[in-house]
Amino acid sequence: MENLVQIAMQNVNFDAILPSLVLCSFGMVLLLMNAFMPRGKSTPAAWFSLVAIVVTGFVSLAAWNKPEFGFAGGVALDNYATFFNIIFLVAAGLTILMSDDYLKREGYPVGEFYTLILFATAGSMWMASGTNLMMIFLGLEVLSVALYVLAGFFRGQTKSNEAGLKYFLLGCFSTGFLLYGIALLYGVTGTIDLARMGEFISANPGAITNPMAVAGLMLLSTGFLFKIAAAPFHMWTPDTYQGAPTPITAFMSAGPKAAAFAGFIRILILGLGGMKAEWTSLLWIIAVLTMVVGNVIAIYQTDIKRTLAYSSIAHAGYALVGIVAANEIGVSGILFYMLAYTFMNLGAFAVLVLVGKKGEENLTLDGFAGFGYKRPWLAIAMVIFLFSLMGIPPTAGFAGKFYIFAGAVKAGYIWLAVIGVLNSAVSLYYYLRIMVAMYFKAPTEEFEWIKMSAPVVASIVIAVVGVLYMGILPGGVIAMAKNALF
Amino acid sequence: MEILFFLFVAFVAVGSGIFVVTCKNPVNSAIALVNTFFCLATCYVLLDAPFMAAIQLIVYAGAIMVLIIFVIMLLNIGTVDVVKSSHAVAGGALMAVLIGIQALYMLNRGEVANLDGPMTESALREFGHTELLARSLFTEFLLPFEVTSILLLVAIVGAVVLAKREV
Amino acid sequence: MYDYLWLIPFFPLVGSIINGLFGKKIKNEAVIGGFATAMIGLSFVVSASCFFSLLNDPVKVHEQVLGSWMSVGHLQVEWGFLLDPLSALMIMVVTGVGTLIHLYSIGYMHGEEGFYRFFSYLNLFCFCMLMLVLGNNALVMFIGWEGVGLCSYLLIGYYFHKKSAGDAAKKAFVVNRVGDFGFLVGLGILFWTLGSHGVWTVKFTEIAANAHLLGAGSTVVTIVTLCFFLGATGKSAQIPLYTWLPDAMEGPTPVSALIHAATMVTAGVYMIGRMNILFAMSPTTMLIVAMVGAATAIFAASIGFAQNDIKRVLAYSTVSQLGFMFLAMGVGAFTAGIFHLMTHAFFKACLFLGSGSVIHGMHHGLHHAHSHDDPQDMRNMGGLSKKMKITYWTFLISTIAIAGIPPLAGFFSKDEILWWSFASTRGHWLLWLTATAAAMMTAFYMFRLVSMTFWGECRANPKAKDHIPESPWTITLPLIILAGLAALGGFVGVPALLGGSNHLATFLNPVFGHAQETFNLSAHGSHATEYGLMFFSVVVASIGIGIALYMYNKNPDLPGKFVARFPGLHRAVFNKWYVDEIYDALFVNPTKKLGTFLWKGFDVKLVDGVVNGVAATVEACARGMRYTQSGLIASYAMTMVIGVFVIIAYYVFK
Amino acid sequence: MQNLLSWMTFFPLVGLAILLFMPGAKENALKVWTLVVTIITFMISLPLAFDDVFKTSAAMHYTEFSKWISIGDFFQMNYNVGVDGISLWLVMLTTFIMPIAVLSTWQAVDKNVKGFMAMLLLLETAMLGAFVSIDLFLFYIFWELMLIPMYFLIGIWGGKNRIYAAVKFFLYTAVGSLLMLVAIIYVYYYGVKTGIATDGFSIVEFYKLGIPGNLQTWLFLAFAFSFAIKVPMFPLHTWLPDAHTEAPTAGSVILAAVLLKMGTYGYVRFAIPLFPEAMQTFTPLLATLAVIGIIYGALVAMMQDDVKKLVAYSSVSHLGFVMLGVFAMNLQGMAGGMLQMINHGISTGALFLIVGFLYERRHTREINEFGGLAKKMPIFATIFMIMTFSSIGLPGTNGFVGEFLAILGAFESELRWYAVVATTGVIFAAVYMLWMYQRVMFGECNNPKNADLKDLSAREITLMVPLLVFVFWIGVYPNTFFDKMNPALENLIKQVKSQQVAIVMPASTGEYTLGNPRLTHPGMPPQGHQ
Amino acid sequence: MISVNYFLVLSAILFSIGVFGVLTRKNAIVVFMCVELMLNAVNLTFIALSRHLGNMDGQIFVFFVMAVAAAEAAVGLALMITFFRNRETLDIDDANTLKW
Repeated sequence: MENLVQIAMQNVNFDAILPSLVLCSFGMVLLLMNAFMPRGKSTPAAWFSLVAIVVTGFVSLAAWNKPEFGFAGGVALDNYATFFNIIFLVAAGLTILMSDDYLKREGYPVGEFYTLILFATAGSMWMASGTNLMMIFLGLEVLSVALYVLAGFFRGQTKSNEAGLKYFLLGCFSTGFLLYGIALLYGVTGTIDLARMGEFISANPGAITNPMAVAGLMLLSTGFLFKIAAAPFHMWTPDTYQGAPTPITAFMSAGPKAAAFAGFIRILILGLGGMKAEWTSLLWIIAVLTMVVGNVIAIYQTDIKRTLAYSSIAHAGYALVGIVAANEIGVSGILFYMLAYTFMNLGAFAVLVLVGKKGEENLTLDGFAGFGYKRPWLAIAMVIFLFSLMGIPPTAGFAGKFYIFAGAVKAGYIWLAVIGVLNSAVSLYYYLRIMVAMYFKAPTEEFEWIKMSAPVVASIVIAVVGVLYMGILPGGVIAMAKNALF
Repeated sequence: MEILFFLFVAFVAVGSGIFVVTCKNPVNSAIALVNTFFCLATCYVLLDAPFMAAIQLIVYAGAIMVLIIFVIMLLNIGTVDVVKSSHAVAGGALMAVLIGIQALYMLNRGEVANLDGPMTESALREFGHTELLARSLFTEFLLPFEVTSILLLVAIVGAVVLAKREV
Repeated sequence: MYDYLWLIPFFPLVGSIINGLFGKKIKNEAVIGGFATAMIGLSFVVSASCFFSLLNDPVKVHEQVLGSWMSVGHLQVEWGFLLDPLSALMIMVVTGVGTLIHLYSIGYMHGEEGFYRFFSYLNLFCFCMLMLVLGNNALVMFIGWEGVGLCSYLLIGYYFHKKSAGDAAKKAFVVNRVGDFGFLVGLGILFWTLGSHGVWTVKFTEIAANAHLLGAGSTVVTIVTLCFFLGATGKSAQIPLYTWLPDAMEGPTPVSALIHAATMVTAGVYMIGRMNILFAMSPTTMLIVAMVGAATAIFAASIGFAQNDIKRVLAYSTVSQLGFMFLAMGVGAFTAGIFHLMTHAFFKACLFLGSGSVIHGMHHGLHHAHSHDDPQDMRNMGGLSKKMKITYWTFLISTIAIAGIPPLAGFFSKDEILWWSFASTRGHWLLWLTATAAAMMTAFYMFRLVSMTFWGECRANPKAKDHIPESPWTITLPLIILAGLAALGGFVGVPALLGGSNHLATFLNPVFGHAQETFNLSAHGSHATEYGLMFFSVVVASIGIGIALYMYNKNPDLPGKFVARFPGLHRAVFNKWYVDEIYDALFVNPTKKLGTFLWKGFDVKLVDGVVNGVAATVEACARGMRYTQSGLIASYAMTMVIGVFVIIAYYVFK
Repeated sequence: MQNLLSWMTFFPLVGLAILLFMPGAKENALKVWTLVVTIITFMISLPLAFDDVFKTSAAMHYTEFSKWISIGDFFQMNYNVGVDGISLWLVMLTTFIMPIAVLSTWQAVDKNVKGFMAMLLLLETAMLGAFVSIDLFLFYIFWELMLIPMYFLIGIWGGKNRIYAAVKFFLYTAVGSLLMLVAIIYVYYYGVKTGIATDGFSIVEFYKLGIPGNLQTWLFLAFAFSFAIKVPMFPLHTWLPDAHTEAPTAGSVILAAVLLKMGTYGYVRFAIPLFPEAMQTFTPLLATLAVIGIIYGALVAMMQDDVKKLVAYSSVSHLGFVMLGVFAMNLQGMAGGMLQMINHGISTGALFLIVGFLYERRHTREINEFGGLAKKMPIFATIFMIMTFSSIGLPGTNGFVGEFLAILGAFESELRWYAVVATTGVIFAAVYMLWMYQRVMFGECNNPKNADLKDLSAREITLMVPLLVFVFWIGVYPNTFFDKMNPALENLIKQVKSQQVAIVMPASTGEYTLGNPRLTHPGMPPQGHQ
Repeated sequence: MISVNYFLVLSAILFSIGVFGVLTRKNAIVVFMCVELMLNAVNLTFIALSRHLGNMDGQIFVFFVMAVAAAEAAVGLALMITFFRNRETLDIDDANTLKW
């Protein structure tokens, strides 16, 4: 028996999971705390989780350039994982900042909300640092389960219920495909460890043409494409994003998406690098389809949350371009882009939090009419986020898109880049429409504007700073992203 | 002999699977599903995985299905007619068949790796399936095991948050 | 002396600027008018001194360069002036006639609103005209060339509140621009063809010196000269671009005299004279020039028959006389052309000013009678010889001069043209015949004009009749001087045949001699022929006068009968052969239609249609695709399954 | 001054930062401050105009270089700015026109003045940045940045149909520039791959790339498309009338004076020298479009009822001359094109100001609403007249020099047939401008609404005077500009020609017809005349 | 021993039956049960492959899949309960307020 424990402990390396460990610990303490806090008081929980995020942030950053591996090669806290961890933490942190007021306003001041965000973030971290399919799968599930709950968190609101239910059913459904894919890959390669899988494929070139392997790859991709909301597996996104509580929509569009990319990229490059030809050609088409679907449908939306949902689909498409490029610049471009997107999208949603009122009827384009004059500073921030989403310099969105398309061009996918930029041109239209409403139209009716609250404003400021910093001086971050490649 | 037994089990599994998806009454579906789980558990046994068979029965048939039936009963939706329009069914059937054909084709043409892992006949005989599983679980897959606890915690918290009535 | 060349255009420029900027403040007409006149007068003084220096100077070509204008690679353009006999003659004419007309204007424009504006424009015009004639390169000339067009525009549009004035001004400028188009194209082609021989220049002296590089008679020379000729037709109102000139009579009369008779319209002739070597190199162009000139001469004269507006008759007469000048240039009689230019400046200016004086008087009378009759309509005149004696006599002298009766100026210049058109190496008897016919017609319509205006009974409003005064001295003095010049000006160019030594030809020889010698441009014929032709032309002119006297003096009802006999012909002539209408139908309206089509049809419908169409298509796609998002979980799942199926089908079955 | 270009470029941004914290209600203070900032920017830029180094040297001057984003072999983008004879005058034009534009807003803008001024300042930085960037990536950033303020200027302070115009403007230009972005990236990687360009996106290094012909074709197309939209060249011009018509006066002025120049400047600076071979291939096409633009713009302008739209279409025509001159690829044409850019900036800018004056007084721009204004507003009439003739290209004014040289350049090059057609543009220019002038200013003043129009105020005259000065300055002594432009242009032409495929010249026969290619040996013996 | 292929075929069939159910059933719980059927089919694949490869990884995976399924069931059923509370129905076709 001691033998077994010894063997078990040999594999243990807490440093390799330290960030998620810290986060989970905080999460559990918070859970206990919630039990003893009076109901209806969620502010302490928010601050506590914010502390958790900050502490974890330091812990994560401390791991930069000090890669740790452990658990029989199951996890790797390399720079890649750390970079994504930062993204998750930023996403979670900004979400928490913008949530508290919102929850109170909507009547759900529940501390568990933050617990779930912390656990979801931890799940994301496992996805980013997992180096076998099992870790990645479990991370994905922790994340997903938390998100199912969070999407349906406003249990009294029909929209929220519906969002949660749709996300849940379709998520489970896609999990089925994902698992089937994993099973097939397991069958073909005899392992679920990505490194060994990669070795097997390079040692047995026959695997590349093996229908089972190809089918496994495709099914696995399906599962991840569902999570990153790529067409044609994107259908849940608009509905869920629209129905979910606004901060959660923000969170979902940034953190989990980044997590899915983290896992997906690691699987594709580390485990299935030998099948690059297959997955690049698949993702080429998917990327185009995603960009087109996202951008085109977004044109016809009037609900801003839904518009941003479609925009997030489109952005997933841009990021996929980076995977197709599958070179240093493309992939580090994705890393950069994910961080940039986190800032700009969360910023935009934070503004939405301050625009919407209870029940969120205010999130239509008409509701934005005259916003620029009522809330000039907020509107400027929104404009910055929108320009960043459009990819207009000097914002982070431009820099990110630039790196990704640069990767595509470098890899020779000129047409993909061209389609990408044309899509961004289409996207301009609906972003501009929001600005049209904000500035070029007089308010149609008087809305009761929500009072600014410090944490939300803080989140907006952080996002603005992030967007501008990464837009004007992207060098530091892109250098990090480059170092983060495994 | 074994193969005949397998075929019988498979037949029952498929049959009750079809029953799951065609029964109008969710309760009947649920019971058919439990039946399928039993058949699968039998298959696990045939595959020298008795421990998995046990958990299959305990976790799936025991816990999950009970939960499901409980919810069905709780919500009292047993008699709701839930049949879709015929062309939706036809479409679903078509796609399912197509997916099935694809899967079969892929399995037919595909090659499964031929490796010799630690789970040999002798190892099974020496340590038994459970110990082999445990060795793997608590050495190589220790972390996933722990992560599962967080997963379940999340599920519990989530379920509680969602299902309780007041804030 | 030549160092002060720049002062010649400078004075009027100063006058223009000062009057333009401060005239409104000054208000005092005497100061404004006096200043402007003084400026051009100073200019005349400088011109005269330059001219006389040149007369006695063995070196006939002087250049003064003020500085560089454009310096771009091998295009070097200078602000440079060229004084040679040709330009010396021209500046004399321009400043001389200009001064007189300035003086005249003080009286004529008395009391007009925007008096200062008028003088500013007039000075500006003189400046431009002097730039035109003095420029030592094609671009400085072009400044003047377009500048006079601008001033013409401004002055025609002087009464801008009248729509007809605005239209006429615009028409003048635009038609001139058509000519300028030719000028520019010609210049462009000349520049690069000469440049391709290594001579990149726009300077006249260098062009003249290197013209041989292009090859005499070569296509390119023909094209270049034709382009320049197009420019000339625009500026000098030749067929097909003459239509603006009659309309230009909307301007005040002094303007008509200065710009649309004496100076600006002769710019084309001057330009051909300037580039005589190029034109001489292309017989084809020369022939075309001569033909266009002859045709214009007779065509415009014919229109002159039936006009009732005193200024319009003179305008068509100008067109016709310009035709003579072009005919001269076309047959190689450069000197004769310039000679006629000069004499024409005298008598036509006098005629216009005289008509101005008449109009001034009529206006005065009609104003007194509170009548709204047109003071320019000859049908309201008649018998004015008794009321306006000076005007009458000066007018008559000029009329005889234009009719070509010896020994007045017009006889010598016109006769030389006729002689050359008959006897020149580039001439043809048909040209001569046409020109002679035109001369006869000139005599006819001019005497018709005199007859209708000054002789017979006064047909004006009875109340106005007795209140038509003679004009003040500022008006009559210029008339007298110009009439004197019209009478005597011809003696500078008395042909050898008549015992003269043709001073003008000698004087201009440095400019034209080279081309005429090189390309053998000369008129040869026996003395008998020359005498015969001379006699014939005088006879013909006399016949014209006779017919006019017969029809309008002796039998005043004859014209009416004639009109009744040939109503169609009369209507056609009266309506100027419908040329304006034809142009409208051929060019103006189609262009407008095209513009409208391009805007409404092409721009808005097609281009914007495509642009908006793309947007609409995307939006339609968006609308369509939006409905795939049905909100139904089953259909979402279905989409996913189809996606999976297609992907696997493609990758596994491929 | 050290870092003059940076100071100049970013000073408006500094002003903007301060502006943002000024109270929004004190409109005059905001306007004065913006005016001060733009004037100081102009002052900062003045030493450039007086620096004689441009007369002798074609190289970049006042260069500043610092690494911006530099990640080893991975990616390198630099802050790399400089000025040479090509960009010098465009920079000056920008700094010069900005105070005028600001001054023009004094009474025109009453809504959200702070925002308006902020946008103007941001726009100035973007424009200056684009002109001084000699790093392609940096250029692109400023290029795109320009869209933002312009979009708001049109959209917020524009006319009735402003939203359509603003969105159209934005989309049109962005589509083009996005394609260019792909091409920029490609060029960069080409440089990296061949090892020729080692210094990021430095265009000086890109000039040496020698990209193979077929590649050049595509890259050139991407660049050319983007710039053609901005110019705007026929048939990509339809955003312009809309944008101009709807934009507020200051916006129109800047749009016409500077923004459109970005397109032509882009050709001169980037598209042509980077892809000389492709340029050669496409010269006929682009020259054709330029010529069509000249005629087309003029014809359409002729029929407009709206003064502003008329001027907008006239821009299409004018910029056609610029393009023709540029594609002539010789010094005359290039210099003419470059000068025409400045001319257009001054004349058309002034015309937009003039239209603005009218609009401020009458709140309409319909030509039919006016008539006979010359009597009411003599000073206005005079200035309008001068600007009209400058736009027509009357010799002695700026318009002539540019147009003439552009045409002359075309005559010298292979484009001489185009030049002939283009020259007809001078006729049409007279037609539409004079017709418009006549309808607005001449005739009886019948419309009672025009009865008490006031003549220009001192402020309005003040802002026109500098423009008038330059109208005549350039018309009379353009050498001030050519002197500093020519070395750089000569160098550019030499460099482009050296990279183009040599044209095989047919043997000379002595007979020169229009069809013959230009013969360049100056030492040919003169042919004796027959 | 029975060839692994039999099990794989069986699991493929069950999987497609599950897919069919998801596509055609309207009751959320039944849909979820069909998903469970799919997961179980995959589980069978895992175990069969695990046996074939002589490698425990597959079985461990199934172990975790079961845990996941349990977690999903808990959360999913809670979601359905809340949905039912608000809508008085579990028909997924009624969950269509969010669309387009």
